[in-house]
Amino acid sequence: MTASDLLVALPVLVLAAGACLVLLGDLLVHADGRAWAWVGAAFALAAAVCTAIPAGADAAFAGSVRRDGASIFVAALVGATTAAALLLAVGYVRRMALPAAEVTALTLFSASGAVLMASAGDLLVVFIGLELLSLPLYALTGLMHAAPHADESALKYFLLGAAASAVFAYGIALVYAATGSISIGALGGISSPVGLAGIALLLAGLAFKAALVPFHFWAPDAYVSAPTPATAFMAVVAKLGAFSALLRVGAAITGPGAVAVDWRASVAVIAAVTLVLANLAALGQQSLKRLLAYSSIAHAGYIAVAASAGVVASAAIAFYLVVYAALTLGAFGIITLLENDDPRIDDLHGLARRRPLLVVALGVILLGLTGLPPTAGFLAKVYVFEAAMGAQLAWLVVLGVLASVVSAAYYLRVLFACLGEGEGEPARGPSVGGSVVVIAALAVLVLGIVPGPLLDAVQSVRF
Amino acid sequence: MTAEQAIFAIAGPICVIAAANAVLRRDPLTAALSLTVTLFSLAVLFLGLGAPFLAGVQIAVYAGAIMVLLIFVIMLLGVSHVEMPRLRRPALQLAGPLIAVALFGVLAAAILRGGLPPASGDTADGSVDALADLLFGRYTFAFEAASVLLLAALVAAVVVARKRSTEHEWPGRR
Amino acid sequence: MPTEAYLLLGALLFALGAAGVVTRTNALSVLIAVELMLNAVNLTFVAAARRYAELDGTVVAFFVITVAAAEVAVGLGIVIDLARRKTSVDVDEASDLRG
Amino acid sequence: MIASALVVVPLVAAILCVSATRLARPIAVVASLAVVALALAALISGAPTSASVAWAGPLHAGYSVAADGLTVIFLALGGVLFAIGAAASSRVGHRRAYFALWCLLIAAVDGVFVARDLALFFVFWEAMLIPLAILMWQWGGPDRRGATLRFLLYTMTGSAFLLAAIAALAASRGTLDLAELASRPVAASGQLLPAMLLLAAFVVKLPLFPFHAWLPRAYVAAPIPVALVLSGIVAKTAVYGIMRLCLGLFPDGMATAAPVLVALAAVGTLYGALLATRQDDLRRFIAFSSLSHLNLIGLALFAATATSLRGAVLASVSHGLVVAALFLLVAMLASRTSSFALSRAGGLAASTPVLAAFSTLAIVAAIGVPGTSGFAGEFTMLAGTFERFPAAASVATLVVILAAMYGLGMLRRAYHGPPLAAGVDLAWRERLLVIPLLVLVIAVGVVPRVVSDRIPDDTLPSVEVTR
Amino acid sequence: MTLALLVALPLAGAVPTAVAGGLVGRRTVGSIATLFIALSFGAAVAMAQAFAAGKTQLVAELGPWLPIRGADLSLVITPVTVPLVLMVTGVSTLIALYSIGYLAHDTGVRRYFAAIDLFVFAMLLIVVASNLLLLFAGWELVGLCSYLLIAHWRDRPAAAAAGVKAFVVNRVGDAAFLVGLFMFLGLVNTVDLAEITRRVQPALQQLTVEANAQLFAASVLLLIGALAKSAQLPLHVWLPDAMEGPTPVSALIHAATMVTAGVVLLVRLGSVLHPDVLFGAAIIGVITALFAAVVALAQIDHKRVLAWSTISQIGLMFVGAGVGAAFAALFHLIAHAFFKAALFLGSGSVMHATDEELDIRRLGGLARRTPLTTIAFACGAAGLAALPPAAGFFSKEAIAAAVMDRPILLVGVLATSALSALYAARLFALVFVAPPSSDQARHARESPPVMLVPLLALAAGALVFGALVAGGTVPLGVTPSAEAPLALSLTSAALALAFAAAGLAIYWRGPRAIVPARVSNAARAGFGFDTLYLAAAVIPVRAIAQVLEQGSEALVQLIADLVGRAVIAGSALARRMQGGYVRSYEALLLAAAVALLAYWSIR
Repeated sequence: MTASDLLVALPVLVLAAGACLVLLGDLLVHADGRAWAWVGAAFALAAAVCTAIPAGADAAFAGSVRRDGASIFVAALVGATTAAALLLAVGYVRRMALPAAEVTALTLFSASGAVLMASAGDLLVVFIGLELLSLPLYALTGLMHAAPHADESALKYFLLGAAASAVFAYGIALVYAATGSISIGALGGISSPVGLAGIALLLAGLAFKAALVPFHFWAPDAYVSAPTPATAFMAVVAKLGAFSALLRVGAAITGPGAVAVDWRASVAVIAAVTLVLANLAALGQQSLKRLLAYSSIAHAGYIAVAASAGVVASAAIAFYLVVYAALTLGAFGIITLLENDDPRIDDLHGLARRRPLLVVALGVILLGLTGLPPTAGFLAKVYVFEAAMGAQLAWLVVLGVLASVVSAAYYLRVLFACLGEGEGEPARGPSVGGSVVVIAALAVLVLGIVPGPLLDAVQSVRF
Repeated sequence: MTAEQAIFAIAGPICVIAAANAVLRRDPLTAALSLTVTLFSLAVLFLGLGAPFLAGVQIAVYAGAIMVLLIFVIMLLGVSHVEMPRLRRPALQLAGPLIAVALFGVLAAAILRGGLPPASGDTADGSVDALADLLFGRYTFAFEAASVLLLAALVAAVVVARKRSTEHEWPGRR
Repeated sequence: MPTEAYLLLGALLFALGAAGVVTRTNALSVLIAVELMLNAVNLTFVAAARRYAELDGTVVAFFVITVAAAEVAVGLGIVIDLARRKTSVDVDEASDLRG
Repeated sequence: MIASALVVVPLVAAILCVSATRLARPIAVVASLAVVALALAALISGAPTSASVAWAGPLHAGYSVAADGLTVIFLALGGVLFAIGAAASSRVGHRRAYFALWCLLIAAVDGVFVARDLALFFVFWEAMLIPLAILMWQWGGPDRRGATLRFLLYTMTGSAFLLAAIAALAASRGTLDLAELASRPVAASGQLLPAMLLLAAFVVKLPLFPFHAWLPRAYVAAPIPVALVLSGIVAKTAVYGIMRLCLGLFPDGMATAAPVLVALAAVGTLYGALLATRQDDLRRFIAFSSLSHLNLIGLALFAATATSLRGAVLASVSHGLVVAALFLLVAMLASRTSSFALSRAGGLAASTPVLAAFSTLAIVAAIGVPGTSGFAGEFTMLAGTFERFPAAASVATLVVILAAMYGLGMLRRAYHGPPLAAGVDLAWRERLLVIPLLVLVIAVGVVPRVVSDRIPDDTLPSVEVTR
Repeated sequence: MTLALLVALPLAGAVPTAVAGGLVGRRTVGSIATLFIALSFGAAVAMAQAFAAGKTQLVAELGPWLPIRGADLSLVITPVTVPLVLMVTGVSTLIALYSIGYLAHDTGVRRYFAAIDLFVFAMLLIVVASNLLLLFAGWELVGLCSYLLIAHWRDRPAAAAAGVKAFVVNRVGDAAFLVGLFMFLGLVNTVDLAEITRRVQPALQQLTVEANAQLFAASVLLLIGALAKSAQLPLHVWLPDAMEGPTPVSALIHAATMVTAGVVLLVRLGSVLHPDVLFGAAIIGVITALFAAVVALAQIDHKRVLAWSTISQIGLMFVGAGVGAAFAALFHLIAHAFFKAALFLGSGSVMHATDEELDIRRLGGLARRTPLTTIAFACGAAGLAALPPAAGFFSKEAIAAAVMDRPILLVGVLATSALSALYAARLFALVFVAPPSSDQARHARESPPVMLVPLLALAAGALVFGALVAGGTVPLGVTPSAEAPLALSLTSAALALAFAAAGLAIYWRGPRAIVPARVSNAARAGFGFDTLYLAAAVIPVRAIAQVLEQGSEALVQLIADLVGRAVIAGSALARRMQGGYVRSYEALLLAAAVALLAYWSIR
């Protein structure tokens, strides 16, 4: 173990250390719950910032961890997202009387798992990262004892997640059986049926974490029941982890014959099914949170569209992920600012009158989610579609654009609901969460108008 | 017949039968006990495969710790949680076996079509030393990560199962 | 014994576990079925490690056991929470969230 | 510079509107007139209007704007209509929001016309939707919800294909700059698909028969000023799009599809006119007569001869002015009879002679009597279309008969006969809204070359069809 | 310059009349409007003098108009069109003057005179446009003015309906005209008349089969336009109804000027149109002439008698124009303008005198109460009946002379003349001579001078114009093609005199039925053309519109709805997948994994 080893793994270490320190601190110091969220956010931010420190090596721990454009990107984005989610939680944990330190620690653990998945050099670390990502999320889902169905959601999430983990692990086992190696690079030479079966199971396991249809069933329930900041967190960070692993696996599959093509075709089919089903399901939702849950599944579908174009779409995916993170944080962030933690869409009536600024922010975010200009959501979609078109996936692009029409129906329904006549909610003063939401909305807008710097930055991302 | 073949011939069927029993029993306690049998027979198979230390861990940690915990919880929650005897959601009861058959069929086909790289002639040094070298050498990071995972799991389990002293009024929709 | 025999045995265990996951309604029974699947994974790892005269597979099996332990811990926590609130650990009764 | 200013000025106005309740309407009017002034300045000064800034390079998208003659024609029309529409929005609630959205709509429409990059075009194209939709949703009539959703989703479906086409072009051509795309044309055999994908957005917005399902509902549900700009200028973005993008980039693809498109447009022309004869609701009447006119414009566009395209531009200007006048007049009529139903009017000429006179003039222009802009456009379009598609042009010419039926039929039912309804005649405030439009209608009818000579030659097919 | 003024003055009169007419009194409005037309007449006279002094052509280029070759705002006047211009402006001036009196108590004077001025402008445009497009502009505008003026009395539903009908039927012709125009444009790529003539005429001899067919088709279409505008069979149905308008309007538009635009067109395009089509025009003309004459005989409404008579007389002009006798056609056109305008104004005077009584069976004996009107009407009737030496005699003779070598046409023309004499006599007898049969007739009073002066002026024209032209005093710009043989002159004079005398004799004592009621009723109804069109065109169009609205439009909407509903149904289906049972999720998840496995490992 050398200094450069530690530097390579630094983001993970910072996150995990942060989690431990928060746990320890909670035992030793009797502080206001909100403080722990602040501390956690600071650690998450530090993890994001420390990606900028040059490590002097591309890999560490005998190849278990690696550091490249993609892992730096994911670590930075996970760190930033986690920080933002924890800031959303500052007011929320108090209002809901949640155990702040535990929530913070679990969030940080989970974040470290996601970074681990992105920077893993072998499938074992991917698997451990996956578990490290998931287990805290099961707990976070079941945390809101006061919410009506937290227990049910947690149970479902856990049971499905456990089965999916087993499937993923079995995939690793079969790949190992076929190649004698658990390194990701070993996937390249696979041609035997056993190895191919393993790849298929890896895809299934990762698709589960990415909440792609038909592996998505946990997501709506979990998103609704989890504390809303945690929902925002899991909607972004779990996908970040899952997609980076998915893309790394995909990038490694360069085997003979049509294996690489098959991989992309499988992802494309999953993407197509996801786009259709998720958007359709979102259309009929009454609960805003559940609607956003399906919407995030749909967005996973769009990312998968790019993923099916292969590793050349890395920059497009990275850009999409950044925009998606901002949108998701903004959208769920707005819910944290409402009185009602699980508002029906109809409950939003009158919001425009009572809280105009909030509705403007929501409007920007909804436009971004729909993929309408001048938000960054638009550019993100265009980027993804261009990537898919470059891979001759015209049919998938057409499906994607049509699906986004359906999505417009439900997003705009939300926006229009805010404009409707109704009681609305009382106005509230500025809050930390409010700032996060405003920043997210501004980011969505500014990135749509001045995307240059981010676009330049993501060019270095290659999964 | 080598020793390994003998082990396989004896432990293999036991393992499968116990596993089937674990899956088919409505009573979780019986299922858990059957699973324990499976775990033991797997440990025997591990022995045959030249992984004695893992066999030990399988018995000590898996059967010894995990299963005990499981059975403890089953007892804690009471035997009243035996599944209802009537057949519920028949489509799913049918789907289970079907999926299992399909899964096994596809996997067996893949396995039997071979194509695996040739087996290495020699046997690995399965000693604890060698294992330790790997575990604290190449797999240091995974090892540490696994420790974080256990800590996280601990916290998660505590958080989710902890009894709230005051039930907070949830402001959402019911 | 050829590796394939162990792989087949693993596949059979995995399939049985999968069947259990779908058919069992007691949450703890489902958990047991998942354990079965993880054991199939381990068997496969160990058999493959033997085939290639490596220890890596065996080491991975350790990690799988670790992960299984962690999962069980969290799972049991969730089940206990469920049992406390629903006075039942029947997964079919936890079916209020839909659509 | 000027091209950018055309977008920026309304944007600034939108911000100003938000901050000034009382001045919101004047601001919106001034912003609209500023657009006219800027557009004309761009034309007259001859100074370079274009601007090009890097925007989203990896997406092959750039910020590139310019204002040529064609742009200016549409912008000037838009400015006039927006100004009159804003001036006509006298009694709206939530003024700040209304006029801010109004200004945003101006900015988006301006952007569509000045964009010289496909992605940027799409940005503005979609940006039009949201202010329009909110204006309809919040300030519209009883059916506003359904109508807005129908309009939104319908047009977005069309735009979806446009987006797909843009993605495909970016991926295959490596640029979305219109000039660059045009300078390296796609092989003729590969033009059909992209042309049709682009066209999908435009046929819905136009709308070409039978893609008009949103039209009657939207016209009825939208507040009158919004309906006015919706029909008057927003529909013209489709005309512009077909000219600039479909015909500009994929002339061969369009030529391949032309027989089918021309047939649809010819049918649509008569279809709209026939349905217009049966409408009782005056807004639906305008909707179907517009459908007829817009399909005729489509016919000319698809025929794509130099003459027919000149005619299409003329007709776009004409229809914009006329439909605006009609909407205003219909609203004024409705304010007298408390209903948009034709059956509730009747013999109004006796009590409101000026309204009747204005309406007559507007209808006369709508049915294309010489001396009005309507004729200039209609004749030029049909003459140009006849060069290439004589049968379709001949069939479409029958619309002059049907137009007379529905136009004069409407006048007869509303204003002639024994007085069933009565009201005060137009106040000067109302007259001043309509008079500029009518004056322009006549002016364009008498000197249409003022408009048609502004169309740059590079937007017209280089080889004239001669037989 | 004069030419531009000639056309611009009436337009200039229309604008202030329409815009600012409300600021001055009714009479002033009329005077101003009339003044502008009179000024235009002055310009025409000035030009006529220039032509008399030897000028052969006047051109005014006012700039470009439409972006089509030759479609400029340019005017041309030639010796042929000079008399037409004089007639149009002159008759218009008189009729406008008359209208001041006739509409003294009307509230809509302002728009009336605006429309009259606009009409004169448009009519002049038809005559002096130098290209087909500008001609068409005038062509449509006269139609518009016709609509506006027919529907002048807006509270009368019948007037509104008649106006719409007139415009719509005219538009049928206009549509044909347009397509014809497009075909010409395709043939020679210009709409400039001089150029068309230059390019088509020499080519007429050596046309290819295809070009021949195109020219034929184009000519037919233009002819249809002319038929509609000039109310010839089968597009004549609008003219009788157009009598709903004020009588001066009928005199100006529906007798003297607009309806003869078709003849003007044929004359101006005579050298361009396909010869076969031109001859077809003659055939249609003669059929129309006879048909309308018969119908006119059966009318009981004096304005309608005149309306049908107009149709009939224009038929004669078509005969002339169709056989290439431009002189005859124009001669009759102008002569007809005089006598028919006189008749209509006389008719108007009668109505003015009798509280708008239209039924000739309820009139009679007016000769005593309204002597000046009677004299004027008699002059007009003489012209119509072609009694020598009234104008109609010479002009009809000229037409007959032109068709001497075509016996069928000749017979038709003569028969029409005879019938004209008969119904003219009938009308005169019933209205002025027969014993009065109603209070209105008994208490009729003479019209004011402002009406009588133009009336008498026109009557004078109707009386002497023919002789002036025949005698060569007034040149018509074209030379007569054939000199009428004496025998023909005598025959036609005899026929006219005989039938006129018969008519007077029969109806001297009042209305009398000389044919079975069924026949006369059928004739009175125009032999059912209205019914035919109702059944063959109007009802089908309405039915189609209804079918479209309730069928296809509903379908378009339904499809949009169905797409929406399908999506919503899909949504329900997608949500049903999320059934709430974790075991089914597990099953689906594992099944999907098995599917992936199968795809990947079995190949």
